[in-house]
Amino acid sequence: MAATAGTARIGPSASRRRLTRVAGVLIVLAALGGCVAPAPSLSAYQSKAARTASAALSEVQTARLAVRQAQLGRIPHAYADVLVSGAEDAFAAVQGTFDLVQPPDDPAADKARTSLDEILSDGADLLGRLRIALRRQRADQLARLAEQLAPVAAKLSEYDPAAVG
Amino acid sequence: MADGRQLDLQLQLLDRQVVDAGGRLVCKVDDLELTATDDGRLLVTAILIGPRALGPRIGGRLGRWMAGIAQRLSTPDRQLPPRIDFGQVTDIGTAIAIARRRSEVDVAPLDDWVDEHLIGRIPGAGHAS
Amino acid sequence: MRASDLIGADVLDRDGRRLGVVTDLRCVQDGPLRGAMATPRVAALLVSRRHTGSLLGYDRRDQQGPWLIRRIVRRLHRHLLEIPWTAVASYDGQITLTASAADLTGH
Amino acid sequence: MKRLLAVALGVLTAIGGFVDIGDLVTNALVGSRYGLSLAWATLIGLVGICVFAEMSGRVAAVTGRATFDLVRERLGPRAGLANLVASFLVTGLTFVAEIGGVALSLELVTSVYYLLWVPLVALAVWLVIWRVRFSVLENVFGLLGLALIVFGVALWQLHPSWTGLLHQVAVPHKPDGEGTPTYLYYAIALFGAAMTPYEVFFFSSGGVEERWTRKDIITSRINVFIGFPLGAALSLAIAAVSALVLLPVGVNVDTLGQVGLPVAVAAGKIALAVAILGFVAATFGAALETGLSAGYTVAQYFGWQWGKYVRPREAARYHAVVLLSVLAAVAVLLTTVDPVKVTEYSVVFSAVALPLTYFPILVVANDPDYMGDSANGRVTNALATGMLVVIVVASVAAIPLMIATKAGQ
Repeated sequence: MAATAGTARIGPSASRRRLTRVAGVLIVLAALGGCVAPAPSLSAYQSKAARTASAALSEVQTARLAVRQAQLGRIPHAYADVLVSGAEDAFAAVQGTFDLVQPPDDPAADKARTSLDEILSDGADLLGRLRIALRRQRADQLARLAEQLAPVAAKLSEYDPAAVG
Repeated sequence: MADGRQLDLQLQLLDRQVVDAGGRLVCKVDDLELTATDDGRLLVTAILIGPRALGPRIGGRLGRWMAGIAQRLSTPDRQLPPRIDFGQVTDIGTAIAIARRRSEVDVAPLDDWVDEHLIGRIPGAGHAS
Repeated sequence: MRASDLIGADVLDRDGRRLGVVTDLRCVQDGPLRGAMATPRVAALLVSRRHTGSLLGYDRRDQQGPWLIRRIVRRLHRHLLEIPWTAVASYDGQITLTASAADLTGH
Repeated sequence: MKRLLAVALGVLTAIGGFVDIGDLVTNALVGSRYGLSLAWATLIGLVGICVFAEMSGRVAAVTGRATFDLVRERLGPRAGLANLVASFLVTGLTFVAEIGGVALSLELVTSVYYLLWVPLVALAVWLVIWRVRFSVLENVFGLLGLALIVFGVALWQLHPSWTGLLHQVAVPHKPDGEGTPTYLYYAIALFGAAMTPYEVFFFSSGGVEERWTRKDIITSRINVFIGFPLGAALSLAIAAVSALVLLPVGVNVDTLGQVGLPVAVAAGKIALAVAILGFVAATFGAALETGLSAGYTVAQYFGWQWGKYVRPREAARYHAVVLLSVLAAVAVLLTTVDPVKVTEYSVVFSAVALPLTYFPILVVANDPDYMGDSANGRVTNALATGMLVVIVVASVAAIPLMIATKAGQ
């Protein structure tokens, strides 16, 4: 804690330096922990798929909530636009991250991937069209697209990577 | 004033804030100059200031680096860290009060440099808000 | 010389046995008058086994709280010695005393 | 009467100033994922910040010394420097998050991409620090921050089952399907959001700027003990509306827009506008506080003249640190790093850095040499020691939990 101005400084400070270095490596690892590594096992892959589905659901629901509130006149157009664009971007990021994961060599994993991929591409497509309609202020299209998003949200919320068949 | 008062240097003097006669902040007590008298007594004779006083106390590579750079930047006639003679000290409390004005104590060439080249050039620098 | 040359220095007794490190310099303000104040004179060395935590002041005050921190710091410094400056034989990187460890610690 | 007004103003600014980008994001995020089942962490954080701020306010009033003066005096130059580096980095990270928060709030109003706002916001922050009087800067943004009370109104409008909410707060439990490490990780995040170190740097340095004396201890206590709990109530309201509106439909908060969404759902457009005003004021105010604090920490360590009570030329090095911090924050944001992510990390690192400043203040608040008869009493010390244990545990556990949970995934 306090500075030692003595001569026997080499020992403790060297070990402290090593400790700092270890701490540094740990922090970098923590930061990298957020990135994707190849899924090592079926269960890990399935839990990754489940997390992807719930992250995607969050974005779809945000967009639906924003559009509904905009239609009710409860949020300004600019705010809805930021929310929907944000949701679209984040959805794309979630989808992209999942697609990059190497599934384990197992038919169950392939099934989990195919079925989630399908929902995700539907979602991405609809979110894009939703954003376009919102910016063009097409109320009729908005209502229709929001309606089409409902089953996507339902599928995402019910998605169970272990039970797709 | 306070004759015979007990004073633990590390606990009560080192690293404390030095304040000038007008209440402005001057520096920290980065180290203390000790002078041995002929009869073997050791007296505290000055407050030492700046990187060349602080660096050795921080120690290690960083401390050497700190003191080394300050040494390089100083003029040849000033090889030692700036000092405030202990005779200037008027009070030792939660801050160390000195009798002079900050502008009279030439302790912070960096401050002058930053003032002259950066802060002083920005409009409004001369007025308190 | 600087205060930091002494603080943190190893302290050896007459026979070269290590007593600990200097954690502080205890001064008395009774030196020659210099400006408004008497010059502080180094009266004693505070010597402990280690330096850690001595800056907190608990090693020197009985009542300072909180209890938990006081207990820990005082335990770290249970061998605190106050050695009069007159007992210092030489100081040059490390400090050598004129007495033996047994005389100073009382055992 | 004038005194009463001053006290009321202090309390109001303490409420408005309590919430910053960290509280907004973390509370909404946790509310949307865990309901109010982690409210206990906010409440512990509240007790902690009250104890911490009261001590450093008292120390500032009695000794005229701000937090970082004491850090160096009690830890020495070497440990003090390590402490300075850590505290400065955490404050800087928070500064980045706050400036990003202002920019994101402005994006919500204008739909102009937030990165275009960043340089303007940074310039505004710097100009206010450079030219506006301390008391004005403190009061204006604190008062405007009160707009966030609209979250309380929104909660009311949602007609929740109050007993149900209270039950969630009073009986902590972990929702099914969530791992314990993640639950604890977010507990630390909430704790760090409530107890950010810069709040104390700012509070104590502000006390010195305003030349508090022993007479002001009582004012400082009123600010802390009334203002902060009400500020924490706002934090809980943010978590509660998020829990009521977003949690049931599966929205996990990861943008500032989502934080305001429940207000619109509950109370409509005007309420949302007020909430955004609150976002701007709270984040802008906090950006000022963190920017100033970045300067305070460095200047107080080295003993430079600091503060807004002198002409900038007299505190040249202090203002240089502030200016460089503003430029660095802009540079970090222009890397397109997500300010919401920066916020999430900043609150956790706040929890990591807390013991570094809490401990020296606790020691000095007990030191009769500094405090005379205003030193901590038995009750304060019992509470403060308990808090010290909590703070150290949270600090030590934070990074391992961050790694184990991949930052809360």
